[in-house]
Parts: sequence; C-alpha cells; structure tokens
Amino acid sequence: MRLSVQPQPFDLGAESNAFAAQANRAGAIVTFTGIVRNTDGALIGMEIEHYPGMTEVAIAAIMDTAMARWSLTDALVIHRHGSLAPGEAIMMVATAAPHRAAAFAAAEFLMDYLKSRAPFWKKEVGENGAEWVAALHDDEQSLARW
Amino acid sequence: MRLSVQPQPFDLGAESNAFAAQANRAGAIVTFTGIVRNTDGALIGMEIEHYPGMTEVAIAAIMDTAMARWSLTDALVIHRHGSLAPGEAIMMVATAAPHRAAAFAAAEFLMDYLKSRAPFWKKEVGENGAEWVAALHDDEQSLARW
Amino acid sequence: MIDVLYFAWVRERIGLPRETVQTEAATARDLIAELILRDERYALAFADLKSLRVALDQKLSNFDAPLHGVREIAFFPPMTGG
Amino acid sequence: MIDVLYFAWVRERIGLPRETVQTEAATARDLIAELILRDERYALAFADLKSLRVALDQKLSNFDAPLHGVREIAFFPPMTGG
Repeated sequence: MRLSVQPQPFDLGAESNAFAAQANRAGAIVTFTGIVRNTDGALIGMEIEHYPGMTEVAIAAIMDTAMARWSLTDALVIHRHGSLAPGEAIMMVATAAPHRAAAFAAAEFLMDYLKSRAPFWKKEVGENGAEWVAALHDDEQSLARW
Repeated sequence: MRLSVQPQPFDLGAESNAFAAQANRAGAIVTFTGIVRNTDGALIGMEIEHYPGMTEVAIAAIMDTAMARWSLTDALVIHRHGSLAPGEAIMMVATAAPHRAAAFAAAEFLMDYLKSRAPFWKKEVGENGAEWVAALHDDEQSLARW
Repeated sequence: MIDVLYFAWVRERIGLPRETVQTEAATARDLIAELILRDERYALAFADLKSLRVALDQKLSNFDAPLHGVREIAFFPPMTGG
Repeated sequence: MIDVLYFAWVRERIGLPRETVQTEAATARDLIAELILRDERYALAFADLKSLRVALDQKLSNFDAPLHGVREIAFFPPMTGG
C-alpha cells in the first residue's frame, strides 16, 4: 500500500507498471486517473490547496478501510497539489484484488471518499479570473452507497 | 477507439500513457487489467483459445455500445491469446469520459461482456494436467445489470 | 455444404478444429443429430447442449435458428474471456 | 490558546492561512461567534455555516463538539478532491 501527496507530476504508465509488478497474487487491477479537463479551451490551469498532515491521515484511513473491506492485495493513491495545467493528471488510484468486482468496487469507493472527505480544494483559473470549484451534491450522495 | 487481439504481451504502462495522451477532453480514465493469477504456485501457465474473426467483431460491437451509452471520449481493448505465464497480463480495457461515473460503469460493462460474450476460452495448465476454465454463473448473472 | 468449427473442449472431444459438412439440416439441432450418428466422438461432444453455445456466421445464435444461407457454424462451451 | 487554520475561500476571505487565538470557547460555534466580533472579515467568512466544514486536530468534526484539549481547529468549504 502506498500513498503520495505531492506537487510533482507523476507518470501514470510507470506507476501502473510498478503497481502491477507488485500485485502478484492479484487477478484484477483497476486504475482511475483524474485529469484537468478543458472542454472549451477557456481554462488556464488549476490550483489545488490541501491540508498538510490531515490529508495523509484521512487518505490512509480511507485506504485501510478499502483494503480490509474488499480484501485487496494492494492499493495506491497519488494526489497532487499546487498548480496544474489543462491535460495534466490530478491524481490516480489503483486497486489490486483476486477478482474484478472487488477491484472495481474498491476503486470507486476510494474515489468517492477522496472527492468528499480528503481535504483538497480545487480552484479553476480562467481568462476571466479564478473560481473555487463547488462540491457537488451528487458527490456527497454517492458516499451513501457504501 | 482501438481494439487489439494479439498473441504478444503488451505493456500496461505504455498503453495507459498512450491512451491518456489521446484522451484530452476526458476528465476521468479507468483501466482494468486481468492477470494470470497463481495463488498457490501450482499453475504452470494458461492457454487462451479464440475464434479469429468473430472475436474482433464481437468486441468491436461491445465497444460501440459502450461508447454510445456512456458518451465515452475513447475506449481501448487489448486481449491476448496463446500461451501465458503466471503473472502475465491477459487483457486490459481503458475508458475515458468527462466524469468518473461513466468511465467506471463503461469499464465494468466492457469487462462483463468480455467475460461472457467474447469468444475466448481459457485453459489452465498445472503440474497434474490441463483443465478448461468453467464459466461462472456469477459472470452470466452480472450481465443482467446492464 | 457448411463449415463447422469447434472450440475448446468441443474441439478436443471431436478431435479436429473444423471440417466441411455436406448437409441439408435445417437447424443446428438437426445438424448435431446427423453428426452424432456419424461417430461417438460427436455424441460425447454434444451430450449436453445446455453446456454448449452456437454461432452462425460468427454471431451468437441458438440451436433452433434456421441454417438456410449460413456458411459457417461454430460450437463451443460458454466463453471465458476477460 | 488554539491554532486556527483556514483553507480555500475561507482563507481568502479572512486573509490569512492560520493564526493562534486566545480563547475559552467551548465549541467551534462559540469560537466563530468570538471571531465574528473581532472583524467583519470573519463575519463574511462565517456567514453560512452550512457551507463550511470543521476539523478538530485534523479530524472532521462538527460545530458543537467540545474544544477542550483541542490544539488545532480548521475551517474550510466542502472538500473537492479527486
């Protein structure tokens, strides 16, 4: 199990391969990658603020819960903070389990919790100024399924 | 959208990076990788037989359905056939979508269909002989949710 | 004349991956009945149709669909991909 | 004495990321009431508690939990990670 909260970019491919190489008792690996989306070209970048200390503790707790509940053989969370450009990866999770249902469920669970319970705040910087991203009611609701 | 049915190994990391690099309108990328599992060390390898021609058509149809139903920006399926060793990747799917719920759902849908509707047959080769993998009732059942 | 393909343990029990069969069978079920009369290897392979699937011209079908115009029929166990 | 941390637009409205506050407040709600009396920047930041979250010693909590023994309190909007 590995957790990294970092300002630096990460290499999705290298991280995926390293994770798969360790997951030797797993039959199923799921990864999720979140990317700074820029549908209309108006976004200059994204600023991600976090709460050092609490972030790591909150995510580690979420990961422990996922490992136990779905009997994962491994889990990975990487989450960036600081300044990101459109197209850059914000974060990734990876889960490894004997079977696919557990790997998928655990990855979705981790994402739902990271969205609403890990202390990160996103600010979108556009040509006309910057704006904090509002939390979605849907994201809060999606926690209820676990 | 890319589909490859191939005997050669593939590089999960390189494929993930290439897929992410193309997915510039996506905010969410999900990958699933299936690995030859060997929990007790008794497995020598796996032989995967397929139905050339039908395999490609069946998977392309499944991918078209997923692209349309979840408004994916991109999808990828790589599936190997032939001889595989324990720990080797059997197949991967990747989905790209504006939001995570669609990317997750489409990846699970593709997996459920690949499991039960794409013409592949797995044979496990162990020290005491070889045995065809039986289709799971659960896999057939999981199609019902879509 | 129809090409008949066998996969996985169906192929192993019958002992060949494909053959061309001269037949007037109207359905896959009829074709199977003809094959079973030819050799006990077919009887063994087709003993339990519930454990088999059939594809007509590379599309999943059923044992009672008409074979008229079909050029390739395939028999195999439930798929185990992914 | 308690360390008070602010994040995201709460930090921007108050104009600083953290400060140490001399207080006898029993709860976060009481502390907020004290801060609002000090400056209108706090009134602006704490205008709608429903849009805020609070953490006590780096654990999510609520506005009525006791502050006794707590060394660090943080105020922020709902998280938007992932």
